[in-house]
Amino acid sequence: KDSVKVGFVYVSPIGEAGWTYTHDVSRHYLEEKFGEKIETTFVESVPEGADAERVITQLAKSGHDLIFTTSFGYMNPTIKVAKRFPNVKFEHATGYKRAKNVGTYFDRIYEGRYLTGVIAGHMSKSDSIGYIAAFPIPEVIRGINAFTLGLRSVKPDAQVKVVWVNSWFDPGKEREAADSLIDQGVDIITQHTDSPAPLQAAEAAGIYAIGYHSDMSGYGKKAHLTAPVHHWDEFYAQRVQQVLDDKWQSQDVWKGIDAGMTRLAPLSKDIPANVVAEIDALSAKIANGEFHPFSGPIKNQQGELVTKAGQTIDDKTLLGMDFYVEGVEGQLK
Amino acid sequence: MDLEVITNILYATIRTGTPLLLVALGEMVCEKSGTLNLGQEGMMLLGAVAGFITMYQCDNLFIGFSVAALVGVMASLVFAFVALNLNASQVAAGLALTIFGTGLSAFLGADYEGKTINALPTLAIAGFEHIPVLGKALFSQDAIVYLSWALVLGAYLFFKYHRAGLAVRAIGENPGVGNNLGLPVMRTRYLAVMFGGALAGIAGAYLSLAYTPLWTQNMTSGRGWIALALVVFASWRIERVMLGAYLFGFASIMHLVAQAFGLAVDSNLLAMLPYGATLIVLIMLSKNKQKLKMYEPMWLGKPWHKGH
Amino acid sequence: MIKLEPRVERSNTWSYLSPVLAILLTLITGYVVFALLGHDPLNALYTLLVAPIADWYGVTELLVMTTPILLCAYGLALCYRASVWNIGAEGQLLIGGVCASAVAVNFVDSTSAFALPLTLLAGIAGGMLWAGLAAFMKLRLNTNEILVTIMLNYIAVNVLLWAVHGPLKDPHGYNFPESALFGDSTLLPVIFDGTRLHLGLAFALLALCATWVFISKTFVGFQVQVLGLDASAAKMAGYKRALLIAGVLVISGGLAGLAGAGEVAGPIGQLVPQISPGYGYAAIIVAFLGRLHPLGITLAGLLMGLIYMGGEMAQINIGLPNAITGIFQGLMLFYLLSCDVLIGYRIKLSLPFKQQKTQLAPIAQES
Amino acid sequence: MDNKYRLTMQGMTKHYPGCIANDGVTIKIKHGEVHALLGENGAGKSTLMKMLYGVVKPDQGDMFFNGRVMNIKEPADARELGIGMVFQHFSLFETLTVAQNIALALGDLAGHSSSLASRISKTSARYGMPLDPHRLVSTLSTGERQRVEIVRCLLLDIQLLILDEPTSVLTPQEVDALFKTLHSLKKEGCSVLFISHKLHEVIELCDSATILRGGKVSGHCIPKNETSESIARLMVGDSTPISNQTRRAKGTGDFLTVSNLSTNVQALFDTPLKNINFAVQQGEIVGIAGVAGNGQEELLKALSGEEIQANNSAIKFKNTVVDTLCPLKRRRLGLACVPEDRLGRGAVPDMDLAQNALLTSFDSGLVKSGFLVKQKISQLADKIIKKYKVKTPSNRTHALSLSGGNLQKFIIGREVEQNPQLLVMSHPTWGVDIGAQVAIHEAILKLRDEGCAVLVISEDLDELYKICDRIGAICDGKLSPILDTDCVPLVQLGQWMAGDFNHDLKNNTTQITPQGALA
Ligand SMILES: Nc1ncnc2c1ncn2[C@@H]1O[C@H](COP(=O)(O)OP(=O)(O)OP(=O)(O)O)[C@@H](O)[C@H]1O
Ligand SMILES: Nc1ncnc2c1ncn2[C@@H]1O[C@H](COP(=O)(O)OP(=O)(O)OP(=O)(O)O)[C@@H](O)[C@H]1O
Ligand SMILES: [Mg+2]
Ligand SMILES: [Mg+2]
Repeated sequence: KDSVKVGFVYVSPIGEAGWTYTHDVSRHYLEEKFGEKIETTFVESVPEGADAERVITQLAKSGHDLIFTTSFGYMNPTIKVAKRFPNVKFEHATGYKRAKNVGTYFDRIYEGRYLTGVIAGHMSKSDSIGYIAAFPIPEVIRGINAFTLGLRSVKPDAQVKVVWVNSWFDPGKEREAADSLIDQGVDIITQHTDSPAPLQAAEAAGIYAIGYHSDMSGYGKKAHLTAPVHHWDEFYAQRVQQVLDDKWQSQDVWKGIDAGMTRLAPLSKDIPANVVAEIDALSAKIANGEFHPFSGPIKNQQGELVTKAGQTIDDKTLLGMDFYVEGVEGQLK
Repeated sequence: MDLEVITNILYATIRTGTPLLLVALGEMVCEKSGTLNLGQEGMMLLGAVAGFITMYQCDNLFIGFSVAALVGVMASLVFAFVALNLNASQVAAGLALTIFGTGLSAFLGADYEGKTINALPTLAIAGFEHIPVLGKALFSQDAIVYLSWALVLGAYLFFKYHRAGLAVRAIGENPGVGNNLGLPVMRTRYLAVMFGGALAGIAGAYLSLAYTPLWTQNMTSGRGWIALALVVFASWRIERVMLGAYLFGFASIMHLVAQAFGLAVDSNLLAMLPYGATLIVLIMLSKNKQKLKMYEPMWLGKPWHKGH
Repeated sequence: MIKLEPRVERSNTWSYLSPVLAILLTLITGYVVFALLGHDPLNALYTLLVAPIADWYGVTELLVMTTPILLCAYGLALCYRASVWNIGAEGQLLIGGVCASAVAVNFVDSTSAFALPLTLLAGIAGGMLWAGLAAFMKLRLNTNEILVTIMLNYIAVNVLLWAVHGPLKDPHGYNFPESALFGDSTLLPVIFDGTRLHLGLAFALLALCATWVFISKTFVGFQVQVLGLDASAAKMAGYKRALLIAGVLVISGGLAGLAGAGEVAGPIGQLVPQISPGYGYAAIIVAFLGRLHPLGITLAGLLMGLIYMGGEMAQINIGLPNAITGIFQGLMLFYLLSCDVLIGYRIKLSLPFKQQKTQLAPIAQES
Repeated sequence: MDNKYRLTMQGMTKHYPGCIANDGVTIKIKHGEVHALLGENGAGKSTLMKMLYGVVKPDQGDMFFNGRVMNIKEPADARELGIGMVFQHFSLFETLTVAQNIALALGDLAGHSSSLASRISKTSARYGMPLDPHRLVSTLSTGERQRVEIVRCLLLDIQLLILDEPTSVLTPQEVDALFKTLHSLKKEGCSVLFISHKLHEVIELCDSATILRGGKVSGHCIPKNETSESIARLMVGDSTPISNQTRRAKGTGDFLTVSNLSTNVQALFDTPLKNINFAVQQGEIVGIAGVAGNGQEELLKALSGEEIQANNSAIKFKNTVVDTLCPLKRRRLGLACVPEDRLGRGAVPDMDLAQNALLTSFDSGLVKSGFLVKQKISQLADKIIKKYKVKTPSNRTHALSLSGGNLQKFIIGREVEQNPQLLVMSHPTWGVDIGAQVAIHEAILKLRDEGCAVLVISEDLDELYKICDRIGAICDGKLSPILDTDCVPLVQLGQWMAGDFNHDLKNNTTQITPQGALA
């Protein structure tokens, strides 16, 4: 093939931070890298209901060879459209359903979460961390747990307070959630939502915060410690190249620090050098497989041992994770 | 719960309630003149984006808020022309304004998504902000909060004592009679609509310049509608608008605060709290049918045209 | 000076011409705006308004998309004609979707012929219940229905989220907030192969005819309109206000609930957190744009849907931002409302010097 | 210009879409004269006055005040010149107090609000129309409201007072008081423009009269030299009947019996009914006089079923207890109602006449198994229009655009055509011109002669004396005895209307008991 047309379906506007932004950064990367050989299209703010299938179909119909559908809610629509367009390749982010022409991909952002937990453990004085979370789905719970394990590896008694805002992106609510956590005495705020509002709240309150998705330091120069960041560039480039070479095959990609898909944003200068060194070392160990964030012993919230020492939680459990580990406050029904 | 927590909740309640208070106050004045403008959400968004762009470009909060108010006024003029001069259905014209404002603000703000600016600082009133419990909530807010109080007081006095305030109420009750007596019906209604526009603009800018200093499309997330509901809730009484705005503000942070306290209730159920609470209070307030009608502008939403 | 002069009778001609004029004005404005933005205006307008329905698939998609909006809008029109300001179609639709799903997930592997009717009935019942709640609060507790329905919308969203994160979550779905995919026995049959056009369209057509006949041909429909125009006359004449109000609310709730059921059992095929991107709100606009007349609503709904799809097309084909959709819909609404003035009024251009003449006369006399 | 006229209007022309309201009208008013402006409904009287007051802009015409050109753009200009106007329909805001209303209407001329209240009290007392400036208008009776309107004008340095049908809502006593006020104003040199459909008042009060017909001046007269009859002829022309033979009748057997009817206060300013007893027989017209706001509204609503009283059995239609029945069921038992507000209750303003015919006539074969029979509806509307001489282009005209008298004829026609067994009417000819009055009265009499029981609630005593067979009065929710009209002198009725029921005339002592109490 001489050239490809690549389509992206975004769940929100692009903006300058957040989930969709990370995908669009990589889209620009593709345009730069492949130049003449590629043409990209995106559709933003596509609702995850009946509209999604139409938009994906429109992309497939208008000659796109490869379509990235970048939100969980696009899973079934993607599968449905893929059936009707066997010659078009689809890549669905965060889902679990595949087909001959549908691959899935995601990054092991929980590895980054673990590292930020470690940082928080070193930086927190009150041993109480606020966590603003969108929806109680496995991905988010996994993140909370990874963070808590990292945190407790440094401060075994530290607690994580979780507030659910029931929205991926609602600056107002996220701000309110952050403020109410700060009122509760947390001294570090982290988030699994899209907007920089929690960071702004932390900056205003003079405490630290850990961003998410992309480098959010622009929104809170003093507060921003770091952020677990997705990097899709290389993965996207690889898949595009495979389409060009006619070698694309459906795959389930779930890679993390090892493949460079998950990284931390540049660390704040406030983080002491020894902590930086520790993080670097830990990061390397995760990358070469020496260490798994979810390695035992792990106790759940009730104090029951769920994973014995020497074992790790397997991917299947991770994918459907529905319990809190010890150290998380609040209840998951 | 120690005192500081209460202080902080009060403080946050007022901050959360302020944009609602501003829009609802503007809409109420507008409705007092008999004009129902459902375009609040659109005007807020236009105000938010205009304020943000201005602030981003000139880094001056005063200009930012002024431009937001101005843009709110301009948007409201479009509504006023269609609804008052062309006698179109006010409901439809207001809805059109909301759709248009939502679209236009997203369009204008596309290049500013996710950019950030210096937020509106708080202005502590020296000496008072340390009063226990209330100090921080009442005397350590930002300028717009103080402005909103001034406006509430001003509007209260205006409607109670000023002849022009009487005229607005009178025209909202019966523009035909007002016209017979030579009251400036059109001018009054225009001014009331414009006042509503200005406040919606400022409220929008409060979100993008103070509350969460950033611009994203649809960032008002339904506050314009809540404000409309608040006016009904307040049964067109100024002091109740204030009460309603803060009550709603309180309820909407309470479900987050409750979580932060570790209350073990499903977060989706907790999230219904502000709406359920509003309903319950409304039911209690609605017991007395007559009292409810006392302040309602009788001509609300009905078209009126001077037969030349 | 431009002056409006009321007509003796409303002009029938203009009630047909006004939408045409409005669309024309929208096109002209669109042309200018696109030209100013540096796009080829004709191509942009084509992409926005023609391309989405340039092929059969597009036409069916337009119908798929407008079906729920129309179902809601017909019901809302009934309410608005009775001056019952129901803003709650969105919530009624969501609850309809939830209730339908609650039934459908029990029939995933069934082949029962009752599965689909039961699912739809559950949806209708859910919508009716949600609207009935508003009716109860309006009639018994004396609360304002605008406020109540807005609040119920927000509550419904949370009920949906709760259901999809909780009881209706697919047990085999890795804890993701989605119900199981519905079985074939509960899915609305597709009318044309290769498209998503489903039986819901037939319901919409049925609702179109039913509401049309109801409003213009039946005595109860007449009563509803009298109630809306003049409640005291309705009382004097002996019409039953409470029954009529509850009736229109519950009917509109049922239609919205059916729309919700149609979405989950139709194009989506399962319960997801986002079953409606705001159909219930769009329906309010469509109802007013269609002048509360079922036929007008149908046209208005198709037009709004077209622009909505056009916005997607414009993003895909010429990289226009999706905000264009809102701008165009708003513009068109404004133009339509403005042009509608010609139905009731005549535009009179009065020349300034003519007025001066009449003022001069007495002064001449005085001297 | 001649300086002997306070006001000269010359060649006043005003077009409305579809009609010429004023067509070259010329009118001259002297200093200190009371000038009547007469004419049928829709003749253009109010329009002319509104042009004078600056509410309506004339298409053409010149106006001179005290010999000088008037340049009036808005009512404030007129007030500045000393012109005051009392509009045909109340121009008051219900949710404001008397003082607030006056302050709004007078604008800058009202002066400071603190002094205004005392000025109101003083002026109103001086002219014998006492008013409390701090009361809410919604709590005032109709007569009191009219006082506010008049006092509002008197506060000005008034030179010309325009009164557009000021007496249609006043009691005889109030009319007397008003006339006294006008006389004293006249003495002060103030001119008065007086519009009324009550010709005997015009004869009593006015020095001269201008008569309008179809927007044109059709004549002048000195009322003192004329009779009601002759003036009426000038107004309506030769073809319209202006009087009808009223004949008394005796009823046969009670159709409506009301015994011990009491009501609770439903709305804020209602007058509860207290122990009302009376009966209306088939084939008679019973009239109930009274000053507005004394329970008439409540009585009508209790009878029509609009306000349903909790379980007692006070109201019977021929032996059927109807207290708990809804309006519809009562209608089906033979009740027809004509409320006083013709727009808004009697008819839907924004619906056409055909639809308004259907409004209450649905049982006359216009609905078949739930569906409308459009053709029959249209036929019925045409029939009413034709039979009751409703002036309108077609049955597609909206009720809103009909003149008051015409709409009233239509509504009464609609109810009468349903052959009711009981017709309850409130103020059937309020503000209606003489021609229409005659037509309406004729219809009522005819219905009675066909055996219908008719109850007329009215403030217009002339009307009651003219058509009623028996008469009574209501005051503060209590009902006087109901006696044969010819046995109740006006003085007695006046006392009843003032609430004095015990004081009766010697020759009638035997008939004190209300008839209904016997049933
Ligand atoms: N008719 C009216 N319509 C609208 N607003 C009004 C009206 N009258 C008063 N207000 C507003 O109501 C508030 C207070 O008015 P008012 O003094 O009548 O109430 P209050 O006496 O304090 O209340 P209440 O009598 O219910 O105890 C002010 O906000 C005033 O502007
Ligand atoms: N605003 C208006 N628009 C259109 N037509 C009007 C308007 N006002 C009055 N008219 C018409 O002008 C004519 C004169 O009306 P006007 O009110 O002056 O009559 P009138 O002599 O005062 O009658 P009435 O005795 O019933 O008060 C009528 O035909 C009326 O329908
Ligand atoms: Mg008070
Ligand atoms: Mg008149």
